[in-house]
Amino acid sequence: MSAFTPEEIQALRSRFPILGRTVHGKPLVYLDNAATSQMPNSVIEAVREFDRTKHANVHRGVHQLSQEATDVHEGSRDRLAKFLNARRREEIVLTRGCTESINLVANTWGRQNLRSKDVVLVSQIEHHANIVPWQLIGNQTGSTVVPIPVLDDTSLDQDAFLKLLEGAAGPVKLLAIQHVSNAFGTIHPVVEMIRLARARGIATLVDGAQSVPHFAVDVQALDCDFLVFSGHKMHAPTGTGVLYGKFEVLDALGPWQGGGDMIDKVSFSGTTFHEVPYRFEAGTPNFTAAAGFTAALDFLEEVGMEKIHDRDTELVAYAHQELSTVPGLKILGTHLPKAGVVSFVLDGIHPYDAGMFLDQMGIAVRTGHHCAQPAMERFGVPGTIRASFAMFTTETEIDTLVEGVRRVNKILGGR
Amino acid sequence: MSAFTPEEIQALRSRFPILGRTVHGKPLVYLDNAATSQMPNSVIEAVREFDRTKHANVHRGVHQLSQEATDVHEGSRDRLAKFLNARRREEIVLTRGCTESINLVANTWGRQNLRSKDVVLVSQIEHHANIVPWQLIGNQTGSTVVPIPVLDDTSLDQDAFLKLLEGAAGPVKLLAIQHVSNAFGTIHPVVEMIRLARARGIATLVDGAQSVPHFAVDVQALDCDFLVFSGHKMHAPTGTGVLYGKFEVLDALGPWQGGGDMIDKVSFSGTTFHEVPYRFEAGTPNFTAAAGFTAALDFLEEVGMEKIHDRDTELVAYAHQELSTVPGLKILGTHLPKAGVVSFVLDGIHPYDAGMFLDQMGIAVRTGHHCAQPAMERFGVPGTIRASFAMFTTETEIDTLVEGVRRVNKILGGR
Amino acid sequence: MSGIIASREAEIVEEFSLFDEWLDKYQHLIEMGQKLTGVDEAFRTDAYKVKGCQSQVWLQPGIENGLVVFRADSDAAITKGLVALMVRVLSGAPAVEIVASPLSFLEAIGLREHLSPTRSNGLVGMVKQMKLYAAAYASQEASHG
Amino acid sequence: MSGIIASREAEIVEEFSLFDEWLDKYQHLIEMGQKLTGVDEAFRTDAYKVKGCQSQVWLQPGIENGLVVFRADSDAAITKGLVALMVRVLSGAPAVEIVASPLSFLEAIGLREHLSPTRSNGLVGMVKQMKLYAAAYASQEASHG
Ligand SMILES: Cc1ncc(COP(=O)(O)O)c(C=O)c1O
Ligand SMILES: Cc1ncc(COP(=O)(O)O)c(C=O)c1O
Repeated sequence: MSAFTPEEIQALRSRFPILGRTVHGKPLVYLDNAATSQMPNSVIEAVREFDRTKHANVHRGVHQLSQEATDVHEGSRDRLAKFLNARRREEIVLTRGCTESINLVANTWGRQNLRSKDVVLVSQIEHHANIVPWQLIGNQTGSTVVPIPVLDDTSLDQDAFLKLLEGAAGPVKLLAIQHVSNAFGTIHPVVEMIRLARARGIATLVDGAQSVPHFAVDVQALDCDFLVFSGHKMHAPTGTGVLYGKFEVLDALGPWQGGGDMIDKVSFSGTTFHEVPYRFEAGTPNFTAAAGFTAALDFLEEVGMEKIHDRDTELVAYAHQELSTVPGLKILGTHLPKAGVVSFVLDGIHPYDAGMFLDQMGIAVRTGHHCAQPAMERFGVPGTIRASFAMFTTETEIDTLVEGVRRVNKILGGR
Repeated sequence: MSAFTPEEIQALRSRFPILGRTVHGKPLVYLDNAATSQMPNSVIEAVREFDRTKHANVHRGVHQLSQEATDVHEGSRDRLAKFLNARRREEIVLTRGCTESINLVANTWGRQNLRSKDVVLVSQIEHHANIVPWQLIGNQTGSTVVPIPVLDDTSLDQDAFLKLLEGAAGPVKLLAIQHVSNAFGTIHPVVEMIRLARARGIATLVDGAQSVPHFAVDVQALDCDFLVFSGHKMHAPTGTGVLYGKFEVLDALGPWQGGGDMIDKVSFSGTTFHEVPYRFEAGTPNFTAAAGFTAALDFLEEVGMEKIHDRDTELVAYAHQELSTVPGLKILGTHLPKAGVVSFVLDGIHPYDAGMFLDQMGIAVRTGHHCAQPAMERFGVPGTIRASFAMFTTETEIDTLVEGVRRVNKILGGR
Repeated sequence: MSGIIASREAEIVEEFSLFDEWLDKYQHLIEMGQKLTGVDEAFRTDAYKVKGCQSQVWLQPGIENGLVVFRADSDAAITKGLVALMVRVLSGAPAVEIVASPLSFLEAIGLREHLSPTRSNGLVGMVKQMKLYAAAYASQEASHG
Repeated sequence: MSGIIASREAEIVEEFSLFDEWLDKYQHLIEMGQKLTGVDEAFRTDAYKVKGCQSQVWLQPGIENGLVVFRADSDAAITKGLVALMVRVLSGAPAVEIVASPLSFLEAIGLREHLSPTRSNGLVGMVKQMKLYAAAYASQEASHG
C-alpha cells in the first residue's frame, strides 16, 4: 500500500501553484527538488500576508508592528526547536542558509578549537559547502580536511572510517558529515558514526540539508554538536537556514560577524556580546522569510514526516526499477536506504546533453557535479543526471522521465 | 511648491497595503522607515509571482525553470549596477544585508591589508555594523578602530578628521564612514572626505544604508572603493544586501565564505575559486528576494530619486519646525542637510516611556540607541525618540506625532 | 491557587478593572512606580542590573523572617511601574510560592505582553532572576530543614 | 552588415529555417559538431580550455594568410555543435569583422539563450576568447601596418 492515495497526491499537487506551469509547451515535470523545493500556497501566502500587515524590523522596536514581527520571527525559532526536538530555543541559530551555518561553525568553533595538523573528517562525496569552509579555516589554523572514502555503492567505507577515527591521518577534532548525499541520495549511518566519534571526544557536525526535509531528524537522538540545513530545500523561502548547536557548545563560542543585535555594549574601548543565539545573528534578520519558514514546518507536519519518508522510499524504489531497464544506464548510489534522489549516467552520453534534451521535453532534472566534484572524481564521471523527488512526485512523472531518457538514448547514443 | 501633490501622495500611499492597518484601534502612523521600509504592492506581488511560477535554484541548472530564475536573479545584479552607475555588473556582490557586506570587506580586504597598529577611521556616531566588524578583525590583525569626533550639531569635526588622516592616531588604512547617520539623519560630506582619503592612498568604504534609499548615489561620482547597503531599507525584501566594490579592488581579494557556486575546482588536494563577484557568493543565494529587489528599484525610479529626496527635505524641515514648538523637546542633529530622520529627547522623560505611549496612539517610532551606542554616549542620553520618513509620509502624520509628543509631555513630564 | 501571591494578584486584578482606558491604566502603573522605594545605593551597580535593550532594571533580593523580599528600580517610568507590580506581588512571599507562580494576573490586566521574551525592557530578565533567587533559597531551606 | 561573417550567418539562418521541431534543429546541430575537426592534441590542455560549469570547450586560435582561424572542441555533443557553428561563422574571417560581429544570427535560429552569460556551458567564454584573440591581432596589425 502506498503512503498516499492517488487522490491525496492530487490534492497535494494542487497546493503547489508552480506545478500548473508548462515548459516548452509541455507540462512541467519537476524532478529537481534536491536543488530547491517548491513552495506550497500556504507558504507563499504567509509571506505575502506578513509583508502586507506586519512587516517591521524586529527585536529593538517598542511599537506594535515591531512586536508582532518579532513574535513571528522568534516564533519560527520556537517552531524549529520543536521540529528538531531541541532542548532549548536558544539552540537554534537562524542563518541565511546551510552554507552560512557551516561557515559560522568553521569561523567560531573551528577557529577556537582547530590546531595545526588537526584533522576535520568529512566524506569523500561531501557537498562543497562542507569541504571548502574547512579548507579555508585550515589555511589559518593549519588543520587539514581528510575524506572518508566511499565504496562503489556510494556507502561510506566504515573500516576506513574507524582507522581514520583512530588517527590514521592525524588527530581528528571534528567529524563533519552529510546525513544524506545530495549527489546520490545515500543515507549514511550517522547515529552510529557520531557515537563512535563522541566516544573519542571528537566533535560532530551533521549536514542535514538533504535529510531534514525528508524524514524526522531528532537532534537529541542524533546527539551531534551541530546540525545545519537550509529552508529553501524544505518548502520554506530562500535566504533561510538553521544552525542547531548544543547549548553548552554554542555558549562557549565567541562571535563571528559583527553588527547590530549581536552586541551587549559597544564602545571604542571595547565591546561585549549578546547571549546565545543572538551573538551569532548580526544585522537585521530575514524576518519576512521566518513567517514562511513557520508555514513550511506546519505544512510538513500536516502532511507528516513519516508519510513523506515512506513515499520517498516508494518513489526511489520505483525509479530504480524502471531506470534499470534502460540500456546503457548506470545508477550511481545503489546502497539502500536512500532519500529522494536517483543519480545516473548514460553510456557515451554527456550529462549536459541529456539534461538539455530532457528540458525540451519539460522534464527538469539537474545535471553536472552537484557541487560535489570530489564525488564525481571518485566515480570517474564528469557529472551525473540527477532526478530528485518531493511528496508530490508521481509514478507517471517517473515514467515520463524514463521515456525521455530512452529518447535521449536513441538520439544521442544510437541505442 | 511640494515635490508631490496631495493626490500624488495619496496615490503613493494606496500602493502600500500596510498603511491600511490600524494599531490599538488607531490608524497606523508609520514613522520607523529608517529601521525597515515598507513594501509596495508591486514588490510583494513580484515575489509572490516568482515563487508561483519561476522558483528554482539558479546558476547550475540547465532546465528552463532554473534558467528563468537565473535570469531574474542575475537581472537584479544588472539593475543594481545601473542604479548605482557602476562600471560593470561584476562590481555588484549580492549579500544578505548591509551587515554581511561590511563583514565581508573586513574578512577579505581587512584581513589582507590591515596590519598591527593600522587605523580604521569611522565616525563617532557610526552604526554598530560599521564598528564591530572592524573591532573583530582588529583582534586578528592588531589594527584599531578610531572614531572621528562629531560636533554638537552631529556633523563630523572636519579639523579632527584631517588630523586623523595625517596620522594623529596611527597610520590610516581605511576610511569606513556612514553616508547618512541612522541615529540623527545627518548627511556627511563623503565626496570631499573620500577625495582627501584617496589623495593619501587610504581605502574607502561608504555605509550607504541610509543614503541609497533616500537619494541617487553614484559610485563613480563618490569614487569609493566599497559601498554597502541593505535591500529592506529601500522597499525590497529582507535578506538582501549589496556590496559594491571597484572591480580591481574586488578582483584582488581572496574568498571569505566557502561553499557551492564560489569555487572553480574543488579537490582535497587544493581548491581554486570562481571569478568576481561569484567568489564572494557562497551557497544558494536569496533568488526569490532578487525578484523583489528589481521591483523595488523599478518603484524607486518610477517615483524618482530626486523627488524622493526633495520630499524628504520638506518633511524634515516641517518636522523640525513643528517639534521645536514642544516644550522640553530637544532635537539631536540640527546640522543640515539631513535625510529622512528626526531624532529628539524630552526633558525628564525616558525614550522608552515615550515610545510606549506613542505606540498606544498608533504612532510607530523607534526609541533607544538605534544600534549606535557610542553616539548616545557622545550626547549623554540613554537613547532618543526617532521619527523617520518615507515618500508616503504626510504632514498630517507629523502633526499626529507632535500632538502625541505633547500628550506624552503632559502625562509623563507634567508639562 | 490559594496563598499570599494569589490573593495579591486578585487584589490587583480588581484594582485594574476600574480602568477602561489604556491611559488610565498606564497612569496608575506609573504612580505605583513612583511610590517604589527603589534599591539601596550599593545595589545600583552592574552586578544587580538586569539588562534590557531599552530600559534598565536593578533588583535587590533578600530574606526576612524566612520570606523572600525584593526591592527594585528602573530608569523608565513604565518599566518601573511594572517592576513595582512584581515587587508588590512577589516580595514577602514564601520562596516555593514565588517559584510556582505563573503570574497569570498579567493576562487579566492586559499587560502580559510586557513579559514576552521578545520585549526589550528588562522585565523578563527580572522575573527570571526573582524566580532563580527564590528557587535557590527554597532548595537551601529544604536541605537545611 | 556585408562581409564574410554576415553572409555565412545568412546561410545558416536559411539552413535552420528548414526545421520546425526543436529535435531536428538539435540533431542538425549535433551533426555539425560531429564533423568538427577538433583541436590538436597539444591544445587539449588546461591552458586552452574555456571552463564551463557543465561542459568544457577547447579553443585553438591561429592566423593564416592574415585571417584569424579557429579550431575548437567540446566534451558535450550540443556544446560541440554550437562550437562548430561559431567556428563556421568566425574562422577564416578578418579580425576586425570578428571583433565587430554581434552574432545576431543566433537570435534568428532560436539559439540565443545558449550565449546568455548565465549559461554554464562554456560557450560565452569561448566567444569572449575568440573576440579577444581577434582584437589582439587586429591591434597588432594596425600598429605594424
Ligand atoms: C548536502 C548539502 N549540503 C549543503 C548544501 C548547501 O545548501 P545551500 O546552498 O542552501 O546553502 C546543499 C545544497 O545544495 C546540500 O545538498
Ligand atoms: C547606517 C546603517 N548601517 C548599517 C545598518 C545595518 O543594516 P542591516 O541591519 O540591514 O544589515 C543600518 C541599519 O540599521 C544602518 O542604519
